[in-house]
Amino acid sequence: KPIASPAVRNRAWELGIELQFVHGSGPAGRITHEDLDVYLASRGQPGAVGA
Amino acid sequence: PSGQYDCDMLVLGAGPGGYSAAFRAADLGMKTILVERYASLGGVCLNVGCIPSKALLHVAAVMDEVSHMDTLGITFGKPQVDLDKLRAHKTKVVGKLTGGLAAMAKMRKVTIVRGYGSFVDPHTIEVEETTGTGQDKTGTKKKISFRNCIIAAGSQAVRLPFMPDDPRVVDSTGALELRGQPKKMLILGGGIIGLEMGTVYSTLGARLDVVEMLDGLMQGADRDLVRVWQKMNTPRFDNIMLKTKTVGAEATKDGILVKFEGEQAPKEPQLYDLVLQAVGRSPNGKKIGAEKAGVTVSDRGFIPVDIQMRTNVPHIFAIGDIVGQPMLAHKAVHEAHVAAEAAMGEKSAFNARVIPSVAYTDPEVAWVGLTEDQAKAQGIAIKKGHFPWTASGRAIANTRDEGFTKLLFDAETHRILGGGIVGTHAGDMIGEVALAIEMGADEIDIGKTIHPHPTLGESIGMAAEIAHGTCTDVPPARK
Amino acid sequence: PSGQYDCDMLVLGAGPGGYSAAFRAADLGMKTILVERYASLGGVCLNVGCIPSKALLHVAAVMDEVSHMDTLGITFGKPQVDLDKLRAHKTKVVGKLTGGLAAMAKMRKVTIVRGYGSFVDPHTIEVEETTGTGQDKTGTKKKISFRNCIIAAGSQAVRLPFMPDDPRVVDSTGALELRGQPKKMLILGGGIIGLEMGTVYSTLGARLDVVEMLDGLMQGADRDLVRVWQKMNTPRFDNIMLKTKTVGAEATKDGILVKFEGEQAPKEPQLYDLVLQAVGRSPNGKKIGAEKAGVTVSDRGFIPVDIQMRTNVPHIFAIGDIVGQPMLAHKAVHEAHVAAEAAMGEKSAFNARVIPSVAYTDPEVAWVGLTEDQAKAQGIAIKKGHFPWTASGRAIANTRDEGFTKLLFDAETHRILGGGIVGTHAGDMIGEVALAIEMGADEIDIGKTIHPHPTLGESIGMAAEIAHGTCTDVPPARK
Ligand SMILES: Cc1cc2nc3c(=O)[nH]c(=O)nc-3n(C[C@H](O)[C@H](O)[C@H](O)COP(=O)(O)OP(=O)(O)OC[C@H]3O[C@@H](n4cnc5c(N)ncnc54)[C@H](O)[C@@H]3O)c2cc1C
Ligand SMILES: Cc1cc2nc3c(=O)[nH]c(=O)nc-3n(C[C@H](O)[C@H](O)[C@H](O)COP(=O)(O)OP(=O)(O)OC[C@H]3O[C@@H](n4cnc5c(N)ncnc54)[C@H](O)[C@@H]3O)c2cc1C
Repeated sequence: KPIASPAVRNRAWELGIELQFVHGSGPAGRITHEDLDVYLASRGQPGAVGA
Repeated sequence: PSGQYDCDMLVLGAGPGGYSAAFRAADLGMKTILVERYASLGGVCLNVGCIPSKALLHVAAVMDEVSHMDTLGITFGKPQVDLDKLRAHKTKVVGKLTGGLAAMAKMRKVTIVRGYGSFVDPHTIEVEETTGTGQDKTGTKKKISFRNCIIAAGSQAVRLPFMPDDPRVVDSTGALELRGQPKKMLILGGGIIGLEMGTVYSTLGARLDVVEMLDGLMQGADRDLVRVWQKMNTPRFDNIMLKTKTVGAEATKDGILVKFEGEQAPKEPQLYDLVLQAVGRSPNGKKIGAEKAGVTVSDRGFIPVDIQMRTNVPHIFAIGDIVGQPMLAHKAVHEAHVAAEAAMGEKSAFNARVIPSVAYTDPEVAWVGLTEDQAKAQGIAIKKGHFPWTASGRAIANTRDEGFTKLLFDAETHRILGGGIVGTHAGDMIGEVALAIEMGADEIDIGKTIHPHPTLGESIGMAAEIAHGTCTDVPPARK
Repeated sequence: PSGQYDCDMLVLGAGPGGYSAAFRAADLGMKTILVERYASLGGVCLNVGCIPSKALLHVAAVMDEVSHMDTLGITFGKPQVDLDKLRAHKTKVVGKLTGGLAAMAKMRKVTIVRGYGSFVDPHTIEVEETTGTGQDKTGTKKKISFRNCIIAAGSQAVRLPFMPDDPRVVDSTGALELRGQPKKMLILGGGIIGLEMGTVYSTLGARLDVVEMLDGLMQGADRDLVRVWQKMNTPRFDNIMLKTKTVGAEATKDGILVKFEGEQAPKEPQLYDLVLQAVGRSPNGKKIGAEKAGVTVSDRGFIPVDIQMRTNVPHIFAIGDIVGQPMLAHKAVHEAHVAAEAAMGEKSAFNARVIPSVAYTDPEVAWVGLTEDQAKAQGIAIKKGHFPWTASGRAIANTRDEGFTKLLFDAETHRILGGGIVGTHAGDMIGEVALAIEMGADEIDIGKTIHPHPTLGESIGMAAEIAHGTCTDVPPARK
């Protein structure tokens, strides 16, 4: 399971990003807001989330 | 922007779920109506649950504390209890909070409609006006149409069918009315609510019996936590009957005569001055005409929802006790915010990893996340940090060193998965464990966080150090 | 592995710093000797500091609590105070902990050497044996050689030179002896230690005066926190003299006659039954022959160290009060672990971001990380979440809603930088704020962590929600 704080998890969910595909650069592989930015930039447009 | 509807948002029920949802919706700019059958806002929690119980438990805790002070050199006289004044105190506490809610509703321009609401179609509710201190109907009915709705109609205490209708048989609401000081009390159900009320009555002078169908009290908590509570509380009880059922009861002149069956059942029926039914709560899902709105309700009365708290009908949400376990106020509030934001079109979701539980008994028992029992059942390899409060300077200074703090870490990643605390003020400290879990902290993160000395809170840092093998306030780890 | 030396590790001083260092060193496999001049381990903190003060403060807190219970319907008689018994209780608390330390030292095979230690060269200390309850020298001396050393010789209360030598003039150690119940007490210095002791004596019946050179009590804490404490505690004081100095004192038959000068100085000298000197503590750096070992000591007696707690002499470390502010036990313990590990060759370093402070007064005042005063002084743009306990159900239920919880976030990144809590049990909860800071949490992280209701601890979650603008338990944010 990827580690990410509540704020990062919420933002990932809102952006439709699956955290398991994001590289975590923080201590012990923690996924940071910056990691989400990097992922987004590399992936292009954020997709929609099916509710 | 409500357009063809009377409001953007209608919230049904003004408990912690409902008022939080209505306030959040209003703060987001929605025209909001809050429907509640009772005169005051706050639902079960504020009026007949969390708050009045804690007001009484606080008084009980002080009384219990004082009873041990003579060994410390301070002797007080035997306390005089004025039940009317105590009840008035409790009412005042509740009134402060419910009054605050009414004022905040006004500031937010949330319209309160008093009455019993029932759906008539997916965009309309009919409210039968109620009046007085209960839910007497005036006969006036009105329909309110809504663009979105959040159902927050909560739950009700379960009553055993064979219990006589007698003032000496009460549920938690009745017990909180504090009508007298019984000598001998039976608690039906060994859960948190029953044990909290039992604590109050026992401090006020009652001898307790408790009967529980399962094989332990305070289900859900690890047994090691409960054991500490039980050891401290054994003196309150005449009889703890586990794996035992109540099978009958009769109101007699001398008390309620109750029959038991099961492993630890006494042969003879027992006589009680007060019987508290605390065998669980059932959701109100079947009492609101949900079918007229097309909202699915489970057989047991729960309303299924998705991660955004949305029911099967996309513009109708549900939150709180009515959507499922755990039936806790803080869960309801967090769900409320998600639902209001989702209704506004935001992408909020309920994705908290853990929801803490607290028994506000003496000592308190608090736990969050994975329990040891669950780890065992699910075959999860854990590493435990167990800090006994006999090594806590503050606990010893408080003469309350019976407790302990334990943290459970993933044996491989060392990340925290859960924790439990038994001891005074445990509930005020378990939030840190919850934060650690949400943040994905490991034993070093927690252990290297400097906690102030001497506090009970530092026991969390110590427990992490113990897991890590670096604690110097406990004997060395055996090699 | 000690080879040519008597031990791998010699620790000088057995306070929280020293015993933690010795125990950690032993756990890491070093042959360890701990030198302490007094009969019991634990240093200032356990014997005449943190622990005995909290034992008395707990008793005082219960007495104060009880004095308000009649309005809740419970009336106790006026308490009878048995000073001897109270003192015995305090002694027992201390004995439990120091006894525990002795036992743990044994389990770890740490050798305790009783005596006054002084360096003779960089690898040798001379210990003059001491005996009895104080530090009387027997005349016996011995030299102990060491491969590594950790200096943990702590600090001493500062005495004002013009204070008469009189049993009615005490430092914190004297005050903790609880020799009587003075009617009128003067506290010299408005810091935490003085105000804690004042709380105890005032609850036992003394009227208080306090004199402080600076313009406020409890320096270091934000004024809004202190204001709440001060409002609650005003009834204890006859006179709070700020920007005022004590310039002379005379022992008379009727009491100690003290002269003041400064903005709020009374014209006439004032008479006191007890004068507590609590004007600060000075490090013991100049009393251990450090120069013989080549260890640098500052003019004020502090020993400079690097991030691994290493002095200028690479195999000699220093920790605790002797290395600098804040002079707090929890700082000493964390530094101790670092020093022992570094001596063992590990790459440990003291890199905690924050060290919390707590005043164990009534209410407690606790803070950690950046303060608002600092933010202002340093021009750091912050966003504040301020949750008043008048909105906390639990605080109201406890009839103690005077407090508040505030969190300070970086205005740009929204990461938490600091926080403060004033209210009952504040010290047990500030650890969560410290963890949040260490983890780099932001307002959403904390606000979305579900805290149990109704607790005082949930005030931390609420304060974060307020900063984020999503709290529904307070009035709406003005737009
Ligand atoms: C004695 C006791 C102690 C408790 N202590 C705690 C505790 O310490 N901590 C904790 O977290 N939880 C505690 N709980 C549980 C807590 O009270 C509930 O989890 C919480 O109140 C659930 O909130 P809710 O908004 O879902 O529903 P409720 O609080 O049940 O509110 C539902 C509201 O809806 C109204 N309503 C229902 N149907 C209609 C209708 N058709 N029309 C109009 N109005 C309607 C009801 O009158 C009520 O006001 C306790 C419960 C009890 C009984
Ligand atoms: C009244 C009071 C209350 C306090 N309350 C708190 C509190 O609540 N929380 C908190 O964090 N801090 C508190 N403090 C501060 C705390 O006690 C100190 O920060 C802490 O004790 C420092 O630990 P240390 O190991 O550096 O030194 P110390 O505790 O001062 O220990 C130094 C030890 O070294 C010994 N020693 C010194 N020189 C020699 C020598 N040459 N040879 C042999 N032995 C020697 C001393 O006898 C002593 O045992 C309080 C202090 C006081 C006075």
